[in-house]
Amino acid sequence: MEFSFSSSASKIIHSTGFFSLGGGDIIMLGVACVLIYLAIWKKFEPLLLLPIGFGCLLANIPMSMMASTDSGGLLNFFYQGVKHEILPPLIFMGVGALTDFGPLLANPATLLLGAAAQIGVYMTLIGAVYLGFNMQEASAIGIIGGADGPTSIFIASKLAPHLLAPIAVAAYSYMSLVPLIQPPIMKLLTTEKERKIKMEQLRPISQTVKIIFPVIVTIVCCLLLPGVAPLLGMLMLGNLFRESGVTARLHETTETHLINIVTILLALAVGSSMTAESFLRVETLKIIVLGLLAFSFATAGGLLFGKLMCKFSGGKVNPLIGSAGVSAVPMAARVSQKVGADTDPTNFLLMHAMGPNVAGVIGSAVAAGVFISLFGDAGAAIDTHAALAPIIGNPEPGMQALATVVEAVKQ
Amino acid sequence: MEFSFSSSASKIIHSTGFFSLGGGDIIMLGVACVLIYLAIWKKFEPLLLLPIGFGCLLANIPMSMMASTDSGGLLNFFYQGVKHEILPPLIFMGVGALTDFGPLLANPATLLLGAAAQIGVYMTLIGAVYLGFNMQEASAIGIIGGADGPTSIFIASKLAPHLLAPIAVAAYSYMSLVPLIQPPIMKLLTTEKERKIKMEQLRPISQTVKIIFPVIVTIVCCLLLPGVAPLLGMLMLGNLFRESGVTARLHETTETHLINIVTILLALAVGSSMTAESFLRVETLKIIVLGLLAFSFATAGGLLFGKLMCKFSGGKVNPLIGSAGVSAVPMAARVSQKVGADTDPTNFLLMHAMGPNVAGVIGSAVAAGVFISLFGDAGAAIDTHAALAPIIGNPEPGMQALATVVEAVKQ
Amino acid sequence: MEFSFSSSASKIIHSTGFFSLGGGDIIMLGVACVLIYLAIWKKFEPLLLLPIGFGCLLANIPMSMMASTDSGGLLNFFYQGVKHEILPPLIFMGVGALTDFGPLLANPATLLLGAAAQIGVYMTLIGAVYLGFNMQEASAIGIIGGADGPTSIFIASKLAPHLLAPIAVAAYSYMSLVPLIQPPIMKLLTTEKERKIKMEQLRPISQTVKIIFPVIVTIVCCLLLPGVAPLLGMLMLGNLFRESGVTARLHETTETHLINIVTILLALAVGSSMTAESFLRVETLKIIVLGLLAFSFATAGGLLFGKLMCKFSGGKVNPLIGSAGVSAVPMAARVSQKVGADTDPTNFLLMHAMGPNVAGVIGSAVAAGVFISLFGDAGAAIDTHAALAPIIGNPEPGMQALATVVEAVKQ
Amino acid sequence: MEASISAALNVSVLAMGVIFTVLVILIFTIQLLVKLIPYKAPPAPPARAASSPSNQDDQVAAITATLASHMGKRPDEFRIVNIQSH
Amino acid sequence: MEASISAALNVSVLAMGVIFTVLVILIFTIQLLVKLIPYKAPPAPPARAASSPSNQDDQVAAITATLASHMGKRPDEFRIVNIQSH
Amino acid sequence: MEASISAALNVSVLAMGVIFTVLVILIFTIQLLVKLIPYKAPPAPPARAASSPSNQDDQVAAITATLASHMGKRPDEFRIVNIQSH
Ligand code: NA
Ligand code: NA
Ligand code: NA
Repeated sequence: MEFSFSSSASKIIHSTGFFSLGGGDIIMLGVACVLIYLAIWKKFEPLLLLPIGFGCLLANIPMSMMASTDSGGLLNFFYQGVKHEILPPLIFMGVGALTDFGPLLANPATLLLGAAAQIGVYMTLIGAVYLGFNMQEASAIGIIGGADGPTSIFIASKLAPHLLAPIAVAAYSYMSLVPLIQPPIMKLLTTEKERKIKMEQLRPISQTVKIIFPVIVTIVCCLLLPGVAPLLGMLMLGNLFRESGVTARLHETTETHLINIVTILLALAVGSSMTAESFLRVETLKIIVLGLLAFSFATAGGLLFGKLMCKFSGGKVNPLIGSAGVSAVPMAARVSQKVGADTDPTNFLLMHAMGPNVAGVIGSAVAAGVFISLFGDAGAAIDTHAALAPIIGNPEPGMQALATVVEAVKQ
Repeated sequence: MEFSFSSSASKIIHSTGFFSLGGGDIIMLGVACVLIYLAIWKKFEPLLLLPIGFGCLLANIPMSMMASTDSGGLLNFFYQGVKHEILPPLIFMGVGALTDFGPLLANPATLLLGAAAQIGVYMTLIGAVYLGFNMQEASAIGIIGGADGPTSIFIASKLAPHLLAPIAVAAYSYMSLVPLIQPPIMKLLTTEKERKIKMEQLRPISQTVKIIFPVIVTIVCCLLLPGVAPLLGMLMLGNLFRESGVTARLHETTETHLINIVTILLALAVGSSMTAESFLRVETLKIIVLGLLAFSFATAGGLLFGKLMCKFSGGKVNPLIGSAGVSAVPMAARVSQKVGADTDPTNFLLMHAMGPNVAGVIGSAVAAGVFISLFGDAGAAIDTHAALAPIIGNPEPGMQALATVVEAVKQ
Repeated sequence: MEFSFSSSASKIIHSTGFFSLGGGDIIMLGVACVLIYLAIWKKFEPLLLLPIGFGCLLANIPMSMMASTDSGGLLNFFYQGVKHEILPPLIFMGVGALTDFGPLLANPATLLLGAAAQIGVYMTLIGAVYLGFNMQEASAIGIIGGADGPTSIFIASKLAPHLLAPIAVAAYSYMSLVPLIQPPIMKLLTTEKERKIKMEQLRPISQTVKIIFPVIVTIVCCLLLPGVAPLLGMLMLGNLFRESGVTARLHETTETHLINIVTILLALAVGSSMTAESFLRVETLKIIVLGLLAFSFATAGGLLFGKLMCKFSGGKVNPLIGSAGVSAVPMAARVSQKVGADTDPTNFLLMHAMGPNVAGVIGSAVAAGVFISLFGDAGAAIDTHAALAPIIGNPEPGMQALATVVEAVKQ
Repeated sequence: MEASISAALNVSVLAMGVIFTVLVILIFTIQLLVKLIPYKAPPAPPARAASSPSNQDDQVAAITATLASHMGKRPDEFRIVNIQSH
Repeated sequence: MEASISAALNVSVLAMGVIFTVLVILIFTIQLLVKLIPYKAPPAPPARAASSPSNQDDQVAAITATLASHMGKRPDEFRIVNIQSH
Repeated sequence: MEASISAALNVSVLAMGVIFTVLVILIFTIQLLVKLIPYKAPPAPPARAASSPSNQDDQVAAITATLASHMGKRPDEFRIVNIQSH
């Protein structure tokens, strides 16, 4: 290496980011700043969108080695946790630790509203196929309608990793926009009389039931749809830490510092996948449009099923709680409360809407499980995953492969 | 891929867990529920047995990819931390941060009670060899008598990884049963007069001694038995964080959120190794019987040595503190206190029993060190471990191996 | 394996550390004890030097498999986080979360003092070259003058990993010695009149500016010097968590338990690299001498530039705040305050010195970026890093390599 | 592989069917559970205070030993009767 | 590869130049920023209390529902008007 | 490899011997340590309050600067004499 003044200066100048800064990079730096702006000043899911935006900022500085695809770069290490589907289940454990399923247990029929809202997933899937996406991609886009961040990231990284960035950003952005997207649809699809319906108070639930519930859900749902075990299992484990009453230490860690650490790693990793190459494509625009569709249809699905339940219950169910079936906890339930109170200030729907709201989380996880059953070719999944495991766990496979090759060559 | 309705439906049905649910899976799901029940309603070491049970539940749902052997599955990733012996030392760092060695320092002779209680390890080892286990397996089973979870998991994963699940479950279960197992043995082996012995108050210990102690223990024990360095070294580092007075931040993290996070990962990993194939064997029954034996002999060993110390000290030592030498901190010390108070309510043995109690932890670690010196063939250990390290740290060995093979083939 | 009494006994004796304890090991155990002593009783950066010393202790117990070079050993796993430059940026995220850039924003000209203090880096670099080190080694040694631990470790592990241990120890030791090293130089280079200068109160800064600042710094500095993105980017992300006001959860975790966990892992890893082979060399002595030189020149550089600013500002700047430009936050700023108050007890320089103090952190990071631009051959860096990533992320390269080889052999 | 709208429709109908099936099974399970284990009002608060006598014993023992150590008396020279947290 | 002192000097001068350049750019950016966005004294504290009406609505709704559940009344039989934290 | 009972016995006796040896060495080390560094009653509490004057200086400086900044005065126009935590 030569260290004359001019050669050193030239080396520094050629290694600046400016030297290889392309138009795409500049646009993506702008996108990163917009995300950071929305997170801080518009309070769009700031816990996620702030580090996602910052990860995007770092990833799009040329030569910084901070894109998810830069082998050996810092954010590439974090990205392994997304790629191998480790981080989303850990986030879900924290979500479970933060969730009270009481309102759902008090009115289990609201699970149907969480199911009905999944129609948004499938309307979007059909729309995505119509726009030219293949079935796996369409499924990953559709899951945006589940209004659930970790589920979207989990499914996208499994079925369509090249679309992870726009899917994650769309999911979190529209979740933040729930208070804007839902009310007009809610007012359009319900009558004033329906919105004024006051619901009966929720009955109290035994602590024992609250403890058994996560175990039952795990057994039932994971037996039926085993692919959802990492997500739903960890959600329910977090909830069991919360409700069991004997694991306060684990509950506290799970709902605070563990979920916070994992959130930082996950969000930076997602942001680092937002490179010009992967994001500035016509597919991203399509996904943004389809995402809005997904949320709207999910809202409508929940509301219409709510009207059905209203009719069948003899007017005891306020259809406004149906829109909370999209997940987006607890934002969507608050919207139900607010739209109800706008019509009649003495109508308190919040706790009633929490039932379908958490049902929406379970519903989306089940929808994810269906996708994994359909597309997550178990064999293929093992192949993909096999990358790390045999190497860490077992030094032999590589040697066996070598031996096989040598045998073949010798003949 | 075809997506006709019937082919899709068939795919979903064939991928349900029910489709490949065997009798063994059902039994293991039952075992998992029993563990969860014991953890929550019987308060059997709930911080460990609850996530172990839940890990077992997930691992035994067919097709869920959550067993420790499912390459690329979520719990397989956590299992690497057990397999590579990373998680037990980290737990031990937290245990050290939580432990006050003051009572031991005030009465160092109680270290002998922690030594005597290790007889349980060796009686069990002999019993296990008698029942047909080989020496490594017998050692791993024997260490259950050390009554110390992380040590048992560390040794089992090193010497007999195929027996990890039953050994870990037996160790934690019997630790919870200490209040049931010990008192009858204690009353059988001591006279009422002995149980009434009141011990002299413990002398206060200089903070400087408390700081130097962990360093001394590390140097002495690890020089004599280097294999125990990961366990004992981290235990003593955690204690140094506690006693040094200058690392309050690290102490707080070590004894709360770090140990909690590691506990969750470790327990899920252990649970995920409880598959029907590895657990539903006659060996498991043998281990459960041997485990009970181990605890009983350890208790008896501590008590009888306590009687010896009583005699030699001219009646100044209450033999009841000997049973606390099994570890199971602080449960065993509480049992000493309670049995003493049952005989004479004015007899306060708790602090006196804390000495042998923490001595038991050191004693078991030393016993583990002896096993590693005897069986942990350093060369073999390096081979096993070499799996991960050269690959992460050095891209060349693989290429060198390739080159070697190619050379060989070419000739 | 034979288990006669004598063969077993011989095995245990041969596996003790005493059996292969060399003179170098004994000296290093002494060094470890000295570090622990300095950390606890002299309060030399105890959060780092205590676990570094303990890691050194464990690494130098023969046969304990705890050196950073022992593949598969516990501390070797932690060392991967240093080697792959994951841990220092995470520490920097915590530092950012703990840092208030307000005083710097109120008086941005103090950034120049942070720049001037970097002269210590380059005087040391020249000195190191003079003493026979090559350019990369000299740069890694020079960065000690940056008075910033994570930056030193980051650069040393990138440019001269074989010198990591003495560089890290020198950096943290001299940072602790700032209150001893700086005052004589400060009194020598300033007049009493200068030291009595009272500075104008800092103007308040808008919260919006505090939020935008970390984003601007990231964009400007990382575009100019992309190699510094992991360090400076994470520093600024941590600060954004602090100032944004919408990510209180992430801020709290980052500045407490996350930085604590990473500190423990990093310090143990650094300590584990202090083996006799790597540490007991004449280079270590040179580095210790050069490190003292580095701090002295950095202090002088800041002071002299402070005198310049004093002159140009018409006597409004007290040159004593210049010495705070070395980083060593907040120690160096406290020294400025103290030396100022020694001359005039009514002179309050602390907040004024905080500006150059945090400027010193940015300055050192920029200096690190220059080194990476000059020496961190991007291609080579990718090669080095490529070790882990393709294997975890992609099963194919190995197979492709195999295929290539097989092709070559077949011909 | 371009997917056809009809395939998408098939998958959608099937998936909604599975989702409703799974959640209906859950509803029935919950209803059964709630019926089998009805809510009972929690016992009166005083019951709770007395619930952990062994723990209190421990505390008494620990405090006694500590006090004894500091006061230079044997533990049996005085007695702690009760601990009240406030 | 032994390095020469002159190379070390070249690198040092260059690096100090780069550092000063980068930090001077930062200084100008900060000065611009501070000029564009001047500090404003924070609004009076009472403003803060009224700042999150929607959250308070939530709290009123939640507390009302909970109270109703415990008191065995329908939520519209009583009304919470305001919540004061103290 | 089936192990023989006699091998197990050998290992057990040896291991118990090693354990007792190691722990007896520890006992002697501790006894030496405790003898060399006897317990001293902690100094009277007022000593502690005065123990960190430099920290307090920092606090005075920081508070003075902050107050000055908020009150619009120069730091030398007033003086903080002491900080008491309560
Ligand atoms: Na949903
Ligand atoms: Na033990
Ligand atoms: Na610096």
